[in-house]
Amino acid sequence: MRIVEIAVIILIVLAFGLLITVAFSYIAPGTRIRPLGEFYLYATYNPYDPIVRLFTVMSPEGVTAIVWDFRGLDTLFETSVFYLAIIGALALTRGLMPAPRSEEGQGLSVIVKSVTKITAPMILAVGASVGLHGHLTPGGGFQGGSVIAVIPMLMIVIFSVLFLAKRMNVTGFLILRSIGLAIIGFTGVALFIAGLVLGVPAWVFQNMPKPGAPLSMPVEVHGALISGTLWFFNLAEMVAVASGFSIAFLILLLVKEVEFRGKS
Amino acid sequence: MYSHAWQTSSILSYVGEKMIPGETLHYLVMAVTALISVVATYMAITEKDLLKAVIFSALQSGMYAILYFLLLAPDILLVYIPVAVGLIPGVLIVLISKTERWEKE
Amino acid sequence: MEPTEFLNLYLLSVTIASLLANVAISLYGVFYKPHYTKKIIAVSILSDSANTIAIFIGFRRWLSPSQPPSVAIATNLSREGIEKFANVGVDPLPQALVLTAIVIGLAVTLFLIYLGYMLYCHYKTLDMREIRRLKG
Amino acid sequence: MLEFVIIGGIIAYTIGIALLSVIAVKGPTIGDQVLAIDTITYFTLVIFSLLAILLKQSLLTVTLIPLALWVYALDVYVSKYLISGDLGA
Amino acid sequence: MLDGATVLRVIGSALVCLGAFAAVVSAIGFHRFKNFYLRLHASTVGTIWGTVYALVGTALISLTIEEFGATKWFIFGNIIVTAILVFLLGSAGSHTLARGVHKARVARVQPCVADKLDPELCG
Amino acid sequence: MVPETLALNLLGPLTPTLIILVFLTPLFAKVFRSDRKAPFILALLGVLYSVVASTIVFLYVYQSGKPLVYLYGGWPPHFGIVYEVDAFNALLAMLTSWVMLPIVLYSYWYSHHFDEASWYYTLLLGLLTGLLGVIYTGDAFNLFVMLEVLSISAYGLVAYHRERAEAVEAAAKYALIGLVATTMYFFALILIYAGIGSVNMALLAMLSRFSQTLNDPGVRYLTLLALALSLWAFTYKSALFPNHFWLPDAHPEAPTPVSAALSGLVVNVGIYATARFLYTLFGSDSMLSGYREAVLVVILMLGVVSGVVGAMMMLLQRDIKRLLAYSTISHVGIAYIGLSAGFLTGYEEAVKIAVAGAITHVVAHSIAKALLFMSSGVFIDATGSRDLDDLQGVGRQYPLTSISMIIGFLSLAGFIPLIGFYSKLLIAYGYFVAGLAIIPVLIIVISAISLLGYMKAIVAIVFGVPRKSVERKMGIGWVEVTLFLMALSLIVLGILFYYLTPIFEKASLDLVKNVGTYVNEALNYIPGGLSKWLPYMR
Repeated sequence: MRIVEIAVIILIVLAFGLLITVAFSYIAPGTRIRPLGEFYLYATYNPYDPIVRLFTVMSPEGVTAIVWDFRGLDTLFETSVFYLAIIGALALTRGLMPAPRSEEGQGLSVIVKSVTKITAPMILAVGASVGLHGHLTPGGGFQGGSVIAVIPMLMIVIFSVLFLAKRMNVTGFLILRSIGLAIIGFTGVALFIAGLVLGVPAWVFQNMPKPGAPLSMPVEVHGALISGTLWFFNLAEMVAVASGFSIAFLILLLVKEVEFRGKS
Repeated sequence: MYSHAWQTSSILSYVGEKMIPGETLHYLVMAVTALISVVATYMAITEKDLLKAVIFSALQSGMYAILYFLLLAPDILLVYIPVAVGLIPGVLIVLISKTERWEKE
Repeated sequence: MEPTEFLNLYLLSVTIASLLANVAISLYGVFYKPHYTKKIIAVSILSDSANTIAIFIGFRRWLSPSQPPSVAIATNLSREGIEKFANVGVDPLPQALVLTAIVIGLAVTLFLIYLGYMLYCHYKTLDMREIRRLKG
Repeated sequence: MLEFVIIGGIIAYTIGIALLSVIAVKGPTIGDQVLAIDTITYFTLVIFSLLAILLKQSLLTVTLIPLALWVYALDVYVSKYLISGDLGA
Repeated sequence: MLDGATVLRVIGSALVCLGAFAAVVSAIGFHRFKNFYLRLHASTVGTIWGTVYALVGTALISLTIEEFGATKWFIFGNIIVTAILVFLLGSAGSHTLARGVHKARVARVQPCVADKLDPELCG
Repeated sequence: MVPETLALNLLGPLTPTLIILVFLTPLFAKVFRSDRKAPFILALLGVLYSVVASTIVFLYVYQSGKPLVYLYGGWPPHFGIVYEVDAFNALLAMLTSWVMLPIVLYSYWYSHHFDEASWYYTLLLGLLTGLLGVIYTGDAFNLFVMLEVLSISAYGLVAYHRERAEAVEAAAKYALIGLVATTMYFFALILIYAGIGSVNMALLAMLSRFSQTLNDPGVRYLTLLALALSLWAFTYKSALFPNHFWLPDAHPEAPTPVSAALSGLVVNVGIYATARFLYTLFGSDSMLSGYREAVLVVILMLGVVSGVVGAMMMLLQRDIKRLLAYSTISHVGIAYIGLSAGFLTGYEEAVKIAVAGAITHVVAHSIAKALLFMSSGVFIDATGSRDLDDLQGVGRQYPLTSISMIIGFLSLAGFIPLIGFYSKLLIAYGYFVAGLAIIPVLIIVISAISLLGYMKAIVAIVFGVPRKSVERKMGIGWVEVTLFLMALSLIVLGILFYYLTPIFEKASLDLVKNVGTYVNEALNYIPGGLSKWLPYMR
């Protein structure tokens, strides 16, 4: 009986919770967070404190600041893991992705199609807003890109693969993604190269000026806060992620059934 | 422009004294959500119909999304929703449609 | 311990106990369920649960009955606003780490799914017991 | 009064979610389950907006739109699978 | 006495209360109705009455809360856009789901009075 | 004397440049419509840069005697990511780059087996990036990310021959459990952050020794759990005994140069990370001191079992690449035996010698195993089969490769002028100093058993009677020369070992003893001294 099993599991969880409450009440979060986290909160946007102002990102968004500046290296390699997974998938399915069939697919009913057509521009606007305000509001490149990626995925499912393939194929998406990621990489080393050229010390992934490394990316453009590299990272990542999601979905849809010659 | 007729001091002053406090409510929704996610996980693991299992895992993802919201992590939620409700179930459904739908005993 | 305080702690404990239960169930699924697709579902639930526990670690309790914790985003950019913000915000570091972990988990899961398709092309089944038998 | 509305609303919608999750788990057909998950998600949207007011966090409402979008995508996947068995056709 | 904020709050609260009522009713309806096509009705009650109205209500309430400061227009915009999206996508989603279920003959119409589209599913 | 600025400016952009090359490789392949040449040139550029950079970094670290710290984004340790390179790191990274160079060269010859070879080079460069990142990084979470970069490339490369069912199945098994393992490592990091409040290695090393708040038993158990979980992940990556099941399937099924990279380099990563965790982060004077010794004893026993099982299984194999894969398991076991000497508290000299032996063993095994896989690839290409019966006598057509292969086998077996002998000698000597004579005996037993396996392969390939006449393929001369140079390096390292001992000793000392320098060098970069930032640390 499934119901009984579920009930037993729930009871176990509740009892275990009681146990934890009594025995290990210090595991539960308290009203203070860890000191490192407090530093990040204090330093993410702080032109005031005399010491911390030397170590600020000038972005009110704590998480995006950590993701792209404090721990920018992590994020560069995180997106490259996604990229390498897609490269691995393309390597697995090499030669197995013919151009889509020539006849137009059925798709879903006309009601869904027209609703999707109406909402697509809204989705694009929302995605761009989520992505490009990543340094001010929740969101960022990945989030915005994944919202935008709804459009190609809905196009595939609601219309057909051919509908999308007329506009963009896997190679096109791959090139878009490579370019986006390369922009991220070059933005990361931009100040370092500038430092080499100008003969000024600079770090890889530097954004704001640091003690001993005075170069800086622009904090504001015409009075609008862009937080240096963060805005460029978000823009490039948005393009890269939107195309990455589309490739990930397309590969498995397009790959044709293959018959390998027996077991070797 | 706005009068303060409805606002005695803060939104929550009334709540804190006379009803279930906001804090407890916050944690209560958290606990209920986490419990539902346990049920969904259990069903997803034991279900024989893989399409249903994918849908259970989508339910579990939705519950985790609520948890992320309650834990005040909107960035994570924005990443998690496309990944766990959008992309992975989609690709899994494609995989199921290309391979097999039923898990044998 | 006051009853309200006990109730709060108990509810938080139930949350974390549920997450641990999810970890346990999904580990069972990874190792003991024979079907490959099921294993993928289980492993994605496993990594999600680990991520949620991570966020839970960085959570902050309500400071007072009228002072909820704040998201890790400053809205008031004045000097006082920033100083207050550091005392009410939740920990952003676990969130950033989890963001990384989610994308990594997505990448590996996707790759597993493609591998599953190639497996099916070879063996015409995804049941790992069958595959072991066919491989001999 | 407002507090009563907010907290009562959250509790009511939580009850709704709990009831619907029974259907989402048990529901005789896949259609029922997906429908229940849909409705759960839409209720979640309301809970989110109410909680944003309760927690005084306006920025949390960014999360509403992607949630609505991707659940729609889930609907579409399942129905496309049911109709044609091939998501790309 | 009756100024803008109060009016907004009263209207918003009324909408949220209506939504909460509809939500519970729709959740109960899911249990009471016998087959998928009837539950579709319950789901639609939950979507339009339970969600869109309540979202509009919370948007109105959020305009009157002073702690949000300048960001109240942000939250208002977000919620209204969400309400519009739910209004469009929720209906379209349940439509396509119903179509899919009917075409794939997953759910039977039971108890049945008539099914003009596909008589075999009846009974 | 290498200037510090040069070393820093080469170290910092190393992994970002490599990953930019990874991003550009498919782009170049598409733009220039060249599937082999353009990607190969990019990969070669990447590996040459890494060779130069890692060598110069090593020279700097060895000469100056203190770790090199690179701050990414200029963030001081603990607030951002740092690369911290001591002699141990630097040696392993230099080894990785230098072994990767012949592998990339060899890939150019090997890539006539591939269609669309650009994906292959992309993944290979990704593998190199991951390897270097894991080894150089001074941040435990960055290690997780780089481990995933490494792993995903490895999964993709193992499944590269997707028309072989075994390859796909091995990759699926490897990737599935690998994802569980890395998730467990992530969980461990979260527990460490919850308990100690940092993910920076230097800071963790300091806090685990000096923090007063950590005397809470709850925190100690939490950290112990974290240590256990992370060690499981690392031993999975390096295929120690109970976690070795994936290796004999995955390594042989990969393309031959990738087998060389996996067996020669990827397993080192697990050994490296285990050493970092058990010596630098949670050393004998840390809060886990009692438990750590127990963990090390367990690892010692697992290493012995691993060595014996690998050697025994080697005897049963008819497949040359599978034989080499089992030999990897055996040698990983021996390296772990040397590494786990840390439980001998009170015998500092013994620990130092045994760990130096383990590091030497890693070096010796990497070069020899890469050489063996690649030379076996030459023979497999000639006959089209991996079975030892079909490979009978094929070595006569390729005398230079045969000689290199014999040298490689002799080094692995531990013959006297080769470096493989000295590594085992050092490990055995370390245990002798501490009075544990059973371990040297076990090492000799493992070597004796595995020698039988090696002899079987040598006899079959070089001295066997050819079943059918095998033609020598054209255009393989430079591949043979490359392999011979690798074999020569084994001999040279062995003969000059007396002069090289200080290097391995320094690496061992940096790992075992000079933790204070490691921590202090990182703390020096915190502006204004530690005390000013103390409110932001626990």
